[in-house]
Amino acid sequence: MSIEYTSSEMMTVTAARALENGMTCFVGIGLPSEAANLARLTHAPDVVLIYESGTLQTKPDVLPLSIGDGELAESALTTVAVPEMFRYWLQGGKISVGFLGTAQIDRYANLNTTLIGDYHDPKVRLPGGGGAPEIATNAGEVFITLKHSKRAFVKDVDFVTTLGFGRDGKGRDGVPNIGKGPTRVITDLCVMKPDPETKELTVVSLHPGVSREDVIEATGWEIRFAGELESTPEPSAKELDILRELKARTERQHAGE
Amino acid sequence: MSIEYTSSEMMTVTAARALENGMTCFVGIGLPSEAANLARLTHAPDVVLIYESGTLQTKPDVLPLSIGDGELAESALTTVAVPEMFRYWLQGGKISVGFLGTAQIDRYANLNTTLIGDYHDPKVRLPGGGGAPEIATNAGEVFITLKHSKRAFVKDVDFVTTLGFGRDGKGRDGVPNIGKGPTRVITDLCVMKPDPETKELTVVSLHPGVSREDVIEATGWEIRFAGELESTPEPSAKELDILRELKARTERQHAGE
Amino acid sequence: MAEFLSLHDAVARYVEDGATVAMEGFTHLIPFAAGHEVIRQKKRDLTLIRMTPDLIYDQLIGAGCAKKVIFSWGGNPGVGSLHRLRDAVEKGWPRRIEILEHSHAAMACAFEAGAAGLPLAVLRGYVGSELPNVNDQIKFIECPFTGERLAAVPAVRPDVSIVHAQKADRKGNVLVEGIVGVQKEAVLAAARSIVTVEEIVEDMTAEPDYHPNACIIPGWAIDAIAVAEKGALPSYAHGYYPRNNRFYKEWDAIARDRDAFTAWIEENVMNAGGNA
Amino acid sequence: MAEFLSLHDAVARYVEDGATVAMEGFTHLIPFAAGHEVIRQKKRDLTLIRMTPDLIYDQLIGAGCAKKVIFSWGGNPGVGSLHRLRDAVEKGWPRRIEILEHSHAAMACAFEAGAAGLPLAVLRGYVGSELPNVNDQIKFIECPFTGERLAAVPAVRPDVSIVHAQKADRKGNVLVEGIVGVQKEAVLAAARSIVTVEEIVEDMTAEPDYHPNACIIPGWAIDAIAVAEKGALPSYAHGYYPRNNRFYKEWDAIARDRDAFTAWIEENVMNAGGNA
Repeated sequence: MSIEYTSSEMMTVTAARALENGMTCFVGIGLPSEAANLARLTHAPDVVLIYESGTLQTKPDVLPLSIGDGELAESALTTVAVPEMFRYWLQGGKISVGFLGTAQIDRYANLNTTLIGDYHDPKVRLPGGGGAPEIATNAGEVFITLKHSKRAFVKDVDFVTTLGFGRDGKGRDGVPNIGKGPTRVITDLCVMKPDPETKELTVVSLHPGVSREDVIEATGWEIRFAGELESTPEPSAKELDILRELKARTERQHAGE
Repeated sequence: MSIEYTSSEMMTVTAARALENGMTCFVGIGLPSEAANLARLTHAPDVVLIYESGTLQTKPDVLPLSIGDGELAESALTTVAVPEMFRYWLQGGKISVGFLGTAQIDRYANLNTTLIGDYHDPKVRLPGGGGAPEIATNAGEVFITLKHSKRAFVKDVDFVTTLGFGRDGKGRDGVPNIGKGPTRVITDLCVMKPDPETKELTVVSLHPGVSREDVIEATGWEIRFAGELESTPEPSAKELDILRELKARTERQHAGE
Repeated sequence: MAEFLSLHDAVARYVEDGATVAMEGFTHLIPFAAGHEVIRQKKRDLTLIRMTPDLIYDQLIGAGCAKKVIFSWGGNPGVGSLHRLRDAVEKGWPRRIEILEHSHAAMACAFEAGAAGLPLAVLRGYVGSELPNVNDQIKFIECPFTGERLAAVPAVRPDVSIVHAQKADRKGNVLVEGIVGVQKEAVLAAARSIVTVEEIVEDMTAEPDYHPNACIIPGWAIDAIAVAEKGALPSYAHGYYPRNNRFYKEWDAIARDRDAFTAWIEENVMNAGGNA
Repeated sequence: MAEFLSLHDAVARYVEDGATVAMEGFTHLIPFAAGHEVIRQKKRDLTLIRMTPDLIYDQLIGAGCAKKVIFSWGGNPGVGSLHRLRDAVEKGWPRRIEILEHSHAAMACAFEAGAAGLPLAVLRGYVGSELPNVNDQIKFIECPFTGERLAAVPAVRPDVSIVHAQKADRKGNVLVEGIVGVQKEAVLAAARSIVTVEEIVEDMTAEPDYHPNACIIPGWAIDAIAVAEKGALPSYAHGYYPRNNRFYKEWDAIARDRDAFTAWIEENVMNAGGNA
């Protein structure tokens, strides 16, 4: 292929492709927001984007820096109070997919955004749970996107802020009214899915130019690979154009006061 | 006095006078609504009228026929959803007085708007509780207004739809977060208040031209009279004018399609 | 995703015999046209939920559509009783119906809980009322923080909710304005929903009276939209037409008498095609 | 009943040392001017409640006003950490603070419950999360109808809530528009409330953009109103001015360093009179 792209762009495009037209997506800030808006601007014009700030069905022209930027309200179908957002729209079962980032993730796709170290004597204090704990259980399914590194992909998270499949992979078993949980994790190296039985995250697709060793080296546990390992399709020129324009627009806007 | 007025007008004017400027009043339809709007148009221009349809601080030009007439929304400060009305405004403790009518009332000011006779084989099926059960307990205090008759004023109501002071007068004792309950009952014959000790309704004021016997005859229990029985002040010409204009405007409007 | 259907087709597809149906509209925007369509299609054994059953449920009950009514205030507002409801409860005509009654606060909270996907609503309610004696769906729980006794009622989760609204746009987004009642909650709480509207506009957000916090239900949260012009009459539609108070008063005489009622239904509903 | 006060007087009267204070605004309409006034008046030992403590709470914490923070997401949105919050939690500078953390869903429900006068909020939450292990205010109850295990958290009931809004009218009625967050809930849940506004208009219902279902908090539900033009900067006010994203990014460097932070507070808050 003659198209050049970065591993970040590969990640964002792959994450965007996970969203389908007509899905209602509860969007986390940062990488998920970038991917969700790329999806909306490319193959999924009718994907419904919902931000926890209460903005329903929003179509921002630039990426929001915060979860409640003015752009989100101005381009929304309507904006509701935050309690309503969490009660009627998320807990009420109207969200097909929650799209999350995280600081740490473990082999059972549990997410830690609370802290590194011990809770009462933290090495690093992280921002906390935010919307994630209930997005992860009340949305129909969950997509996760983050950069691959040994610091982020750990065998056991220091703290389960947000349920993937629990510390033993059985955290959702027998729980009533709970979503399917994480169905895919998209990184800058690969795509992972939970094993249908054990729920352990398994690499199902490697991005072009990425080797098994690259993934093994960037993962903090003995990562497994699917029997039939796929190669992630490359970004198209159109996807890259739209993504780059989106990011350039965003940068220009956020640089101003 | 040379001013002529009916006993209904006497009742409405007396009920209106119970409301003070600055009170927030949760208004029941019918007689309470008439009295509350008369208060607003006379001595209490800043009384805040709230109807369970969600209309906050409404100033209807004509009396509503239903609790949710267009007039109420059009003259309101804002209109909120019905769950919000009951949760934030009533249960949230923002209402100083609930103003209620009733079909039956007993000596402890319990109200019955459910049915006459036995619940499972009713003689007369009434409309039901509506907002009253929680208005009576969540508002700071309750005013009640209805026409005096033996059918309405019974020793024991057939059914306690709405708590006054319970079947033994002790229904509010020790209940946390509960309002004072009925503090006055205004009829076309007199004003009653609960005895400070027993909570039994006691006549504290007779309307002009009404005798003790009139009240006794129209009450279904051995009604007590306060030691110092007052005479209810008569309506003023201004109050009567405004009330009559209000009713005339209302009639004209409701007669049209 | 909202599909644009005729009112006939929407009711035929989503209102099944035996279903639990909520037709909401707190005095305002009552879905009369849809109710009449339910009567015309002779739906039976419905459990009808509504905070304030007024004329529309009186008509459905008198026409024999209901087996049970869940409500909190059943009357002809400002006029008097619902005679068809009373006749069914007191005399079993045209059939005996079961009733389950709440207070408004509890019903409103139950709709809210239904929209919020919860199994129950918790409220400071029913204190000293005898309604819990006759409604086994009212329970009490203890607050684990304060020990306070609070009422609990099951969430309302209808099979289908039907509401009327001012307008929808081409994407099926619906605006409800003025007295919004529990309509949004009814739609969100239901497995299926039908919304009748006065008119269809191109794009809700491009309307001249668009407001960023307007009560708009997105098209993807609705199943069917049907145009029913004046579909709330004799109730009213804020910004479109006023309430026909005279009809509400006239209804008292019509509904008092079984024959008068039956004749009225025949003439104004059964033989009115889709125009009633 | 809302009284019109200067921001100085409102804070002096209603924010007492040791009070529980909620300053709300979900990214939008953050009451920075009021927060700075609290810092200037050297309020101490505050329990600060806020779903998303961002720069304003970083400043209050760094200035030594807080003894405890109750929150659900504490970061500089899109930028990174709150360094003053981290320094207080990790190193105890300028004093050790206690934290109590929730999820957004729980905090939002807790504000809602506070506004609704309830002692608790019930939600389907915290399933599988370890937050209940470190927050003893998270309990679980059993639904009396379905047996489902549901989370319960205490309602938020601050001593005083402070929010910023677009405008108030002469009667003290306040309009909040755009991303309304939990501001209305914060005001209604609190024993006392201060609302800062961009401007005062004559009569809210006569404004050209008046809307029947606008988010308006009546004057009689508010204690004090203070005009604070641009009072939400560097956050924004829908319809008035945009967010100063650049400052949010610059804050990262300022807050990383104790001295830089202290100098910034001196210059921009302590010595800025009522203008910061």
